[in-house]
Amino acid sequence: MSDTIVSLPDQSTARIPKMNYLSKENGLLSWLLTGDHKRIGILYLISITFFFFIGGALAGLIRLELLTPQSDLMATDTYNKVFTMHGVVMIFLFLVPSVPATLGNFFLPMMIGAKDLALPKVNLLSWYLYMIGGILVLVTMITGGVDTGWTFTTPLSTHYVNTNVLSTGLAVFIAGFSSIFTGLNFIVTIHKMRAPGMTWFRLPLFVWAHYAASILMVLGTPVLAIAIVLLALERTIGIGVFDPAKGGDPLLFQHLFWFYSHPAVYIMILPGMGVISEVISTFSRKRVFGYTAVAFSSVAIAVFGFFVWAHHMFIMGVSNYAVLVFSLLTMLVAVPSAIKIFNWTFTLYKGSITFETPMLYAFGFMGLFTIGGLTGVFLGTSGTDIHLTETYFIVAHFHFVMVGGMLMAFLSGIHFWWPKMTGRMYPEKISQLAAVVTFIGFNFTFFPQFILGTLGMPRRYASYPAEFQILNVFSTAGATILGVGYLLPVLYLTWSLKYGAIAGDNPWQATGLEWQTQSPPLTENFVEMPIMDHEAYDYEWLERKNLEKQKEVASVG
Amino acid sequence: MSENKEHALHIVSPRIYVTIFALLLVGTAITIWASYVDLGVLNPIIALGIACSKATLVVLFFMHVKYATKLTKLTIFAGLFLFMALVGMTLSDYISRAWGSW
Amino acid sequence: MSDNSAIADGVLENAHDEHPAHLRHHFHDVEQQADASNFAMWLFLLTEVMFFGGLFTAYLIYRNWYYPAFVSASHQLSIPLGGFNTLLLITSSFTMAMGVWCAETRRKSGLVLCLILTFILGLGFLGIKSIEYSEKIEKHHVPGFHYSLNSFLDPNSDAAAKAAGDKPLPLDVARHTELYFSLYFAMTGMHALHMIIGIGILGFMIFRASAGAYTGGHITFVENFGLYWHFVDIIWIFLFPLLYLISRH
Amino acid sequence: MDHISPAIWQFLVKWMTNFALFPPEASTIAPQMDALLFFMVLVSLIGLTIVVLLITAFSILYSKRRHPVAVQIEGSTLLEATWTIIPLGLFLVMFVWGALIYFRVFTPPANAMNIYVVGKQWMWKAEHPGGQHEINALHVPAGRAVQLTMISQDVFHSFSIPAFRVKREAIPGRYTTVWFQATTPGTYHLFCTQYCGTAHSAMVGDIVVLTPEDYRKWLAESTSGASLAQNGERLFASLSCAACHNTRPDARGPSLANVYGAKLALTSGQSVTVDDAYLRAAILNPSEHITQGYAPIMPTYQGQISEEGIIALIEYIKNLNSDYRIQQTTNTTDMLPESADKTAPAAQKPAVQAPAAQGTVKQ
Repeated sequence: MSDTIVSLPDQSTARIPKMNYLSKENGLLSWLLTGDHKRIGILYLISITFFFFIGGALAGLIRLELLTPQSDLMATDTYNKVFTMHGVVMIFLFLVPSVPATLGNFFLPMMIGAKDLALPKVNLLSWYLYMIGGILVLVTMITGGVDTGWTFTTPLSTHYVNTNVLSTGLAVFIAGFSSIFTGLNFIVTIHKMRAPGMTWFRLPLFVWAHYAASILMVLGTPVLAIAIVLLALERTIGIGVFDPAKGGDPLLFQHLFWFYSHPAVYIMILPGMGVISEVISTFSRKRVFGYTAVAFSSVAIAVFGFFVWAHHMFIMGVSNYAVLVFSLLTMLVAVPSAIKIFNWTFTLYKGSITFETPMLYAFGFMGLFTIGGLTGVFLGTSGTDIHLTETYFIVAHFHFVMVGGMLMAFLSGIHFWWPKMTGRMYPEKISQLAAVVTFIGFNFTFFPQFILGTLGMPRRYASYPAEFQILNVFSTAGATILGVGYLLPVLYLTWSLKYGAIAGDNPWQATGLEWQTQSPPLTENFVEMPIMDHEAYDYEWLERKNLEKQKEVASVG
Repeated sequence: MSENKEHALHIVSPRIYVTIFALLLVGTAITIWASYVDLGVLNPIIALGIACSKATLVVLFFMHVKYATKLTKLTIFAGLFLFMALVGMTLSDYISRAWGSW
Repeated sequence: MSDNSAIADGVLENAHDEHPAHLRHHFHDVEQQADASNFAMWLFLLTEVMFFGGLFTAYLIYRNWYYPAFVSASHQLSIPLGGFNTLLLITSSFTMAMGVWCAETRRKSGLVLCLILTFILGLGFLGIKSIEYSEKIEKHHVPGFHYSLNSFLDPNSDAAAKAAGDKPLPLDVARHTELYFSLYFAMTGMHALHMIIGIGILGFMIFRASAGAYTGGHITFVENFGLYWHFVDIIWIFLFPLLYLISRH
Repeated sequence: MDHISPAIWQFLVKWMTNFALFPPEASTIAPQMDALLFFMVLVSLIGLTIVVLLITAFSILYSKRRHPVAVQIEGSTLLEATWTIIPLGLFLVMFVWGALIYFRVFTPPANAMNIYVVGKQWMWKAEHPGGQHEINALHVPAGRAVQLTMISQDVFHSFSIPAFRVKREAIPGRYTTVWFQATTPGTYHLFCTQYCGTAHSAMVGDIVVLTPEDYRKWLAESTSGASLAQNGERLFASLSCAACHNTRPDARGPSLANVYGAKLALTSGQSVTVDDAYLRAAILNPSEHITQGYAPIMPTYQGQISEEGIIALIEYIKNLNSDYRIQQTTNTTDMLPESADKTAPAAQKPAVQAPAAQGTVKQ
């Protein structure tokens, strides 16, 4: 019995299908004017990777500066700009669109058996909006950056800094509309475009997760938009709504900002959870344990996620009663995440597990997300929040969730669906190595920050007391390893585009509809409209289907 | 498709449109009139009450929601719910701040 | 915010022709296509609701905090103008609804007439709004560096305040009128922006409708635009009492 | 921490502190906070261990090599209910426990001594009732509850003392409070933890906890000559507050003696308890805070007094136990020539902001 499920076609005879979405049309224009969700997914993948490495380079600068207690590599205001740009780039240009706009765009229609998203032009528009936002951020960076922190706290951002707040705000505003349109498109598609037989409870959990995240995108983002509009008016004209001198309340900005930005972390993590559900099921050859619970926990996270935003403001002067309510609600939103973790774990139970790269990343996700989630409870608990908030503890917490969780899930998904997107396999051994390196590097980088935070080291400090240096050195050293871990996939995935083994339709023997068609898929996704006649993750159905196919081949032969 | 197809063009007759239009005009007249009468705390409540009913009329008839699918109704309901949550939960902080520290 | 028109564009695509051959390739049938774009429009309106939600929240907070200032400041608005504008907008909503009916029943000239009426009424609304705005600008009631408290510190110097029988406000109260006007301009400004976008699309639609584009059975675009226009009307239905009708007795 | 064995506590806190893995515990709230923190760490470790063990065990037991064919299991309501309810229960315990601690940190005891803190870009200014000023430092006695009343002059700042496990934002335009009771003399970090602009990371200082005797010595050495209340009195006179807030029968403003802590009926019909926040609001936005029976004639002082000035005034009003001081102020004001009223504030201000005695101020 081999310890892998990879089943590739005979490499001597296998060919990449001549007709596919990549080869259908050629030329730059055919990409820039495409309505094909798969091509737009690829456009997103390229642009997101670009911005990820910009954000990553900025992170590298931050870690370098923090190698020593003094602010010596750069002046403090440069450091402030660097961490602000790191936050803006990573959150609005990488984490929010990462899985939904690339993998979601590419696979959501295929998974539900549709030919495309419901509104292909809007989909393309949202990529252009994303690019305009991204370019604006780059322009901001070149013309002097911005140093408000990605949270744009008033009155600092409105009255006390003289950097490019407006252009950054505009960039975030525009990128926000990109994500609204992506979310809107997904919701319409999931409601209206499902193939015959694809009932709600036959949807892959990836689709459920995207549905939940889309709700958050559609309903949360406009509030951020209006907060930014008011901020811009305050900064340009001085309308006073956030200005205490004129009777405004600066905390109102944070209410509006976090009304989006807390749900935004669920926008970032939910699609990642969707990826993990697919990967864990496929590599343990088993239906996800408690499908309904996992599906509903996604929706529960989306719903509860809207009602906890003030836990970012526990010590900022919100009323103590509000603190109680928001703290309690925060505890409730933690439960669905716990449910998911246990359900994934028990999916392994009595499975038939193999350890390909996507699975390794998924394991990494589960470990790191568990830590990230549990430390979130530390911060949602009003008492301990007093000590831990605004320190490196919070930095470590959200990097565990966002980088340890989301980025691991993203990489897991990229590896999982790479053969489908490109028709070629990546080299297995080196990719497994990259997964392990990433995991190790990540823990080295961010685990010391929990201790730093508990010790009280404040976030966003260019210089810090000397006694914190040892842990900071650890963290910086880890970041170097992490950087290698992220560079490796870029190299071998690019390599595989030309030299990778031909993957065939279904190298992982996965059950999703997207695997039941050729790789790379046709522009229309399916030769004929698929009819869903089985539950999601039905491996027995897949086996029967394969047997039939073999028989067919045999009888023809 | 699981959503039913009752959306398929329910044509609302112009007579209903005219009725609604008239009701909206009457509503506007009443709000303006009511704002000149001193009713104490009732003033804003009446003003908002009339605005809400006018909005409901527009949504139900001009926007055809009365004849729309459950999905459309649910969507609107979800939007309103979250709108109330945004306003209500934010205001709850501001109101309870005035109660003092505990 | 050209986003509305963008959505409309996507939808417009679907409205080209009734012939199934012109059905967008990724839909099964015309029905699914119409359903999907209608649902998308509703979702878009939800985002608009949340967008204005932030403004309404701010308004409610400051109105509670600074009620006396809000009362005096609101007396600077003219109820006849505001009321007339309400009338215009409601009428335009009615003509728009009739326009949709004309499209449903394939009455081309009726549709064109309704759209033109809606267009004119919308322009009329903006015209009156600009009269109101220019008055505010003259009185230095635009928040910011040139904001003037004169009308509130000395109501006798101001016709509107005098007519409303306002008492002079102490400086600390009067200062908060600026917040009222901030919200007034933010809310009506956002609303007017939506009107402008709507009127732009209307102009385009009149042009297309007279070519018979929407009376061939494919009315999704007209329908969706109708939803948008009614939504803008609803926002005004709330703005009018909240901004104009505070304590007039 | 009575319910944990002292030996374990010793290990947890002392040893980890020595190895710079844990901040020192130097306030009464710190052990309480740490108990919850350790409880949460423990729960997290157990949870993490369970997940990791299960994943490892399943990976070994059910690897394809050992277990070639998967057994399809739909789910288990019982199991799922278990891992819904147990985490929920634990989280609720943490919520209640945390809320209790939050309650304690932000409810100062009645006998706490009050120190005012003003945050500005990029320094902390502390104003002691005795008139001692400090910048980026705070001297407090051990064994005595200290309340900080904080405000920011510009942006949000956050006053964080990790060793005390307390932190509170200083907000522009309104007072926030936090309290602590230091237990161990020593010098501890003071950080600004809310990002506040360019020199955010330089907005740090020292919290010096002194024994009561040392503290008394320090107070005596660092006095600036006038107490905070005396500064307030001077300001009270120079702003001509006593023109109305005097004790004459025909006074145009209410008497301020013993007003602090009293319940006031306002013309708006509200009834309020007079505290720092109310006094600040009444000075800056007087028209909305008119005591019943008085005409709304008080002008606003917004833009005319610095935050420190308001603090001095509040401290002065706080200490007005009888009308005697006001009468004296009235007398002083009466003696001033009429024109001096207008020039007085400018002349008096420097006195309010006079630097503290040398040696105590770190510039």
